[in-house]
Amino acid sequence: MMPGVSMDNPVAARSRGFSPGRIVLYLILGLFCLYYLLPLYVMAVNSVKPLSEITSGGMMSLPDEWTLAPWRAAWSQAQVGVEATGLRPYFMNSILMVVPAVALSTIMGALNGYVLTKWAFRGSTVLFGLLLFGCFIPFQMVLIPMARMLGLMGLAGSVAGLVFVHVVYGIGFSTLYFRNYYAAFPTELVRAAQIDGAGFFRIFWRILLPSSGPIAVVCIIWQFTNIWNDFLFGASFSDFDSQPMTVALNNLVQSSTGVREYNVHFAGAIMAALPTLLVYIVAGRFFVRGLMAGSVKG
Amino acid sequence: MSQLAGASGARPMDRLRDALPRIVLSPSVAIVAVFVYGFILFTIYLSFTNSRILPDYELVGWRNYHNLFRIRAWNTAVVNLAIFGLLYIAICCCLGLFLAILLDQRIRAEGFIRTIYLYPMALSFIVTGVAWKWFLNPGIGLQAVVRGWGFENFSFTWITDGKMAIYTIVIAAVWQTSGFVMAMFLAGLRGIDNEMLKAAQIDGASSFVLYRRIVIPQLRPAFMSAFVVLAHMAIKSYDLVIALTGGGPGTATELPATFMYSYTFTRNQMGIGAASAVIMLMTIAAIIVPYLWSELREKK
Amino acid sequence: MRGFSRILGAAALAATAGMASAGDVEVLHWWTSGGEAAALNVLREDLQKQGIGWQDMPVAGGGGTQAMTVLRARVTAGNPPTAVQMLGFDITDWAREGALANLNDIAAKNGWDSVVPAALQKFSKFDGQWVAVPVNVHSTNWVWANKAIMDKLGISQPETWDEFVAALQAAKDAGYVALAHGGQAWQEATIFDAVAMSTGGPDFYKAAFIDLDEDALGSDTMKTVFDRMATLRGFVDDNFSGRDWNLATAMVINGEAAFQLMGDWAKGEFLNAGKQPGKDFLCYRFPGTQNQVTFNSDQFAMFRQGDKVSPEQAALAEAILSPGFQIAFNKVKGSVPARTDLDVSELDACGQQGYKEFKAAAASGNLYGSFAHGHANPAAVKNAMYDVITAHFNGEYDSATAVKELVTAVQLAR
Amino acid sequence: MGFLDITRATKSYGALKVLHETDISVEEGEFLVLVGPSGCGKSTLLNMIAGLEEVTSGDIAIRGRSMKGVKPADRNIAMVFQSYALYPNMSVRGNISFGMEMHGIARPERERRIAEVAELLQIGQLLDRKPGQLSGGQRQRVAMGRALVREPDVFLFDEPLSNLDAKLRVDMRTEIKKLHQKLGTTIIYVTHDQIEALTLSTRIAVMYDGHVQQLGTPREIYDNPANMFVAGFMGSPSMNLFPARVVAGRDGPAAEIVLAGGGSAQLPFAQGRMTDQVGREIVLGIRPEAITDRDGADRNSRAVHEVEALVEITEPAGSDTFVATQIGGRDVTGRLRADVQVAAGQRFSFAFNMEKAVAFDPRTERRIG
Repeated sequence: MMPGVSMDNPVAARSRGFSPGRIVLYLILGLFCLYYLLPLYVMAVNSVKPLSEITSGGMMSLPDEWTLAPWRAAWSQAQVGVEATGLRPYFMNSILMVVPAVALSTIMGALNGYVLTKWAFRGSTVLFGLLLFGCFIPFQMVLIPMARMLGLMGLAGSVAGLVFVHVVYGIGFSTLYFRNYYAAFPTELVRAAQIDGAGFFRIFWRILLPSSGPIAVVCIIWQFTNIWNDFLFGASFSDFDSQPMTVALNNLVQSSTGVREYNVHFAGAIMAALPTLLVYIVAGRFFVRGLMAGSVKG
Repeated sequence: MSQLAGASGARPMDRLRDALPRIVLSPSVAIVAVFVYGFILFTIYLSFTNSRILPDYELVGWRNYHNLFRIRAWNTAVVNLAIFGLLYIAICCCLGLFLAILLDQRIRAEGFIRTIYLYPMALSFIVTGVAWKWFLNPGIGLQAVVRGWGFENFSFTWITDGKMAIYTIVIAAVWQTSGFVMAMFLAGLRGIDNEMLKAAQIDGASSFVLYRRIVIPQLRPAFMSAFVVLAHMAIKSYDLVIALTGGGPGTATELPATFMYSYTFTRNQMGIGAASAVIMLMTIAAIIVPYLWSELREKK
Repeated sequence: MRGFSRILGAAALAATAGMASAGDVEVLHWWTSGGEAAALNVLREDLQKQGIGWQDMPVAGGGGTQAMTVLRARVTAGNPPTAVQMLGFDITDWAREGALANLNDIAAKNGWDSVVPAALQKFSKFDGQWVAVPVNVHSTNWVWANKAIMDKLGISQPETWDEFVAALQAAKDAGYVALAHGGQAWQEATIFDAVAMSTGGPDFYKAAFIDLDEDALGSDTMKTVFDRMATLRGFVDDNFSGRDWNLATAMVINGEAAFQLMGDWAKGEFLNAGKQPGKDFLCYRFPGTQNQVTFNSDQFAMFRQGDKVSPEQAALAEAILSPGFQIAFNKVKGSVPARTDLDVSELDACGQQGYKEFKAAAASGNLYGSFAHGHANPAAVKNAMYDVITAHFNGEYDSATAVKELVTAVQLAR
Repeated sequence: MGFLDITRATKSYGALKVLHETDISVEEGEFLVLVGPSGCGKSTLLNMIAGLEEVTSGDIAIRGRSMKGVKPADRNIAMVFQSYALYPNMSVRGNISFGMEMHGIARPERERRIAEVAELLQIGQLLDRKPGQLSGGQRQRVAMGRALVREPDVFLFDEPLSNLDAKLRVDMRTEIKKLHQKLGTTIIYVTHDQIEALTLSTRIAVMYDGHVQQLGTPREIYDNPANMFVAGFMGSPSMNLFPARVVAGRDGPAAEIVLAGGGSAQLPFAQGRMTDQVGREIVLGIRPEAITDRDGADRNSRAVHEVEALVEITEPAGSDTFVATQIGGRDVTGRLRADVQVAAGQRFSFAFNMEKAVAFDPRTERRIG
């Protein structure tokens, strides 16, 4: 039993090398890469063209004249409000919102998952079901009552309010992830720690949390993506000084009766997506591992 | 696991300690009680009022529901959700599974390919909607390019065709999430006992039979997770439709989410919007609740 | 209204968390593209000279629907902006909720009643109170034509529907896209607007779209309007679905298409492409509506910030209707000023023509709010009509069905 | 040529050699156990026989037919896995029938064989359950049923009992042995448990570090280990190994040992042994059962010698008492009758049965006598 070597998928192991089947396999995988990359190609290629090339047709072709001006414009010169600030100032707003919201919802999800698996009590499963169902509520529906509640709580138009909203609607999924992950975590370890005299929080902090890396990655990727890309809440519950990136991007892209600078739009669009892309590329390796450890197990 | 046994309630500290798990869970429960279930009740109430631009609390009975079902766009939206939801979930699952199986064949550069498949999930449709719209547009997109290669008869005009436009929504939506589903299935495949695959090999199962009869049935938890994620996405699909077709041509690609938004916010008929939200929630509940019930009960 | 006052009460308790601080105005608008935003910047600088800060709250999308959603949330939260860009019936709706401030003192001081046309006042005032300040007037019944194509095919300005159809046919026969059009509901409605005005005349237009008279809505005239829409559909290329209006304009600019039916904001696209009015492109009223102007007017509705209008809000309102800003803004925006007493020699040819026609129409009672842009009937009715018009244009209904559906849709939406 | 021939088979993963050249010939009906610690290459060898892993060089033949390029399914083998590898989505019946289905065996024949196997293994009442509803022992039976029903040339067992609790493990061990006796099929069985190896096998291959250390019957392996590894690995408690020096004693060669608490003693070798090794440093190996009290010593042995040594610890184990002392700095365990009165700290006279002693070269660790 050679560890790491005997783990081969025997079915796959049989077909290593470059048989015709293998070539077809790579071809198919390559074709799907094209499918997934295509929109990115359209965006990237048009973000380095002058506008005239785009409006005169040829939106799919490579630029005749390469230019980085659209990128510069999207970053710091483009008009997204009365002042030509580009997207730059909004980046910080988004980060100020995303980081606490992701952190809070992840921690709450972890604690909930811990309680629901290791300290389950009568009715806790029902409570979990109720939490989970909350994931399915359409956001358009909660807009007005949420605005009212934020007003009542004095959080209207503040970053804290936005963070709160995202935490509220992030709890369901983060709890789901952690619950499934902790369900597979050996309960004996928790019992042993109890006997050693560790309390509720100490067990969580010292025993479960240190081994929660993979599922935390899944949860963070999920929450980060959703919150960073959210437009509806970001637009509705922010103030003039806390509008997130997506609102600025939307303002850049959607102008009603003005000239549309598609190249700048695409540059801005890619720019706005960079943080999430980065998260996917950096944490992507742990992603499948995390899913494997948590969410796909019954 | 139950709490540590012991003389409960002997001292206040002990009682506090016993209650700790509930105390930790309670903020979430309270939040969800108010911000999900409270809002649902509020919406149900609104659906019986004549609310227009802002909530109004005067009851008008069933009028909004009555009107709702007379609005043609609502029927279109419901039918579209059925078509879209079914196709979207089915295609995502099939494609995700297919790609996961391919990627599970000890592929060189697996990590790289996986990232490519996964990245669309990172982009919002505010971002990619325009790109998709162009790509699908017959005049400048795929059709134009293929015709440019010399295939003059090639035709791809779904987005302009009221009957086919909903399928372009499916294409773009599948593009966005199938990579994520692939990752879930890949994780599921990696979790299957290796000895089982050997056993099947000795039993003489071909790769096809192996996957069909042994591997795929074991991916049930992965299917279920994918279903929850996909169902939730299908129901909430809004940005996608707005960015791609704006609900058109005509009302051909209207979905309940866009309908609800449009009646609540654009048309100032909040009462009808609320009624549509209630119907939609009931539909979701009818599908999700039995699923949650069976999943959660089974684990006991 | 009861509901709203309760919300205000709640908001007062909420200690006005993010309200615009004293000395500042917060403005919610959807003018985010270069020209528009630059135009609005003139206003910002005006106020800054008076020591009033401008807190910018742009939310673009859907011709302002996105901003209206945000507004709904802001007001419900008890955190309304100082001023909000608004169109037509939205102002009336918000005024009815009791959310808007009373600007009568400022209006009296500046004599707005005499310089703003009555057709605009209909939206700026509610129950005899000024609640909003108009920024500009766009007119929507314009035809844009590529002059080179006109010259080549020998088409002169069509004066009637039949001439227009003949001109379209000529362009089509010559291999051009006769009518550049983007398949979005509001664009179709914009055309429908003009066709209805041309077909039925002002009285029919008023009866059908403003008074929502069921006889007019279900009339044979309406069927003719739908028939004419079907005719126009025949001159549109196949790829029109979902196309943005400016891409359609680009088709005219590039010489791919002969005509576009669009509001005066299309001019900005031509100018931006370096084209000159009269030389490279032509603009004229839709055939049969030479004497009418259907308009939409961007206004800034002033939201109540307490019991009385604050000095900053007052200053903002005054600045918006000041002659200097009206000229400066509309020069950039392509629309015409909202007051009739200005010297517009600074505007370009199309602008001057538009202003002259606007004044004439205002004087002769031929100035009508455009239904397609929310200036004839409330949002619910407007959108219900959109549904029918766009469904018919996309071939889901024949004209007779469309007329019937239109009547039903209006019934349902009222 | 035997029934199953492994000739000069090796396995490498790139530069890593996990199985060195191996030759084993198995006769029909034999029960060969491959035993060794984790990572010794035993499972690799089994997988090679099954065809789950390719043979890097050399060959494996069954019934004289080379298995090169023959798919696992076509080798007419069956395998029982450590994790049982039951298909969780199929019923017990489905699990047992699956392999036959894949081999195109008709339904009535399948039914007949399932019934037969169910009868044999007494799992008839479980046929319609899912594996998830079975206990460990039941799963084990099903896994065996799945293999049996194929009526293969060779059964391959990969640590089939290691997931069972101790009691069940002993029961199943007995059953497997009975089954083998009843069916007489050739079995290759991998385990790391030397007791399983000794009890079940007709022959054992002890493996370590990618090499077969010794191949022989259980008795040969037990009594005459080929090297120190085999000696230490097989048997429980394991063989005592301690340093000694061969000296010329009164009656021929003897092993001189250093006792705990100082002093030395001589243990004469049995007649005729180690005669040419005088003066050599060796490692002496004696199993605990050959170190006893005087009355417990083997009466047939003609080479029992007593040495008094300090008792360090006693471990009564019911039927016997294990007593530890030190020789040459190593712990040495003797197995005494239960009723011998002895306590830690006492001196006690141990009887060494030198007929059972073996000697190893301390450097090569090979057997020298």
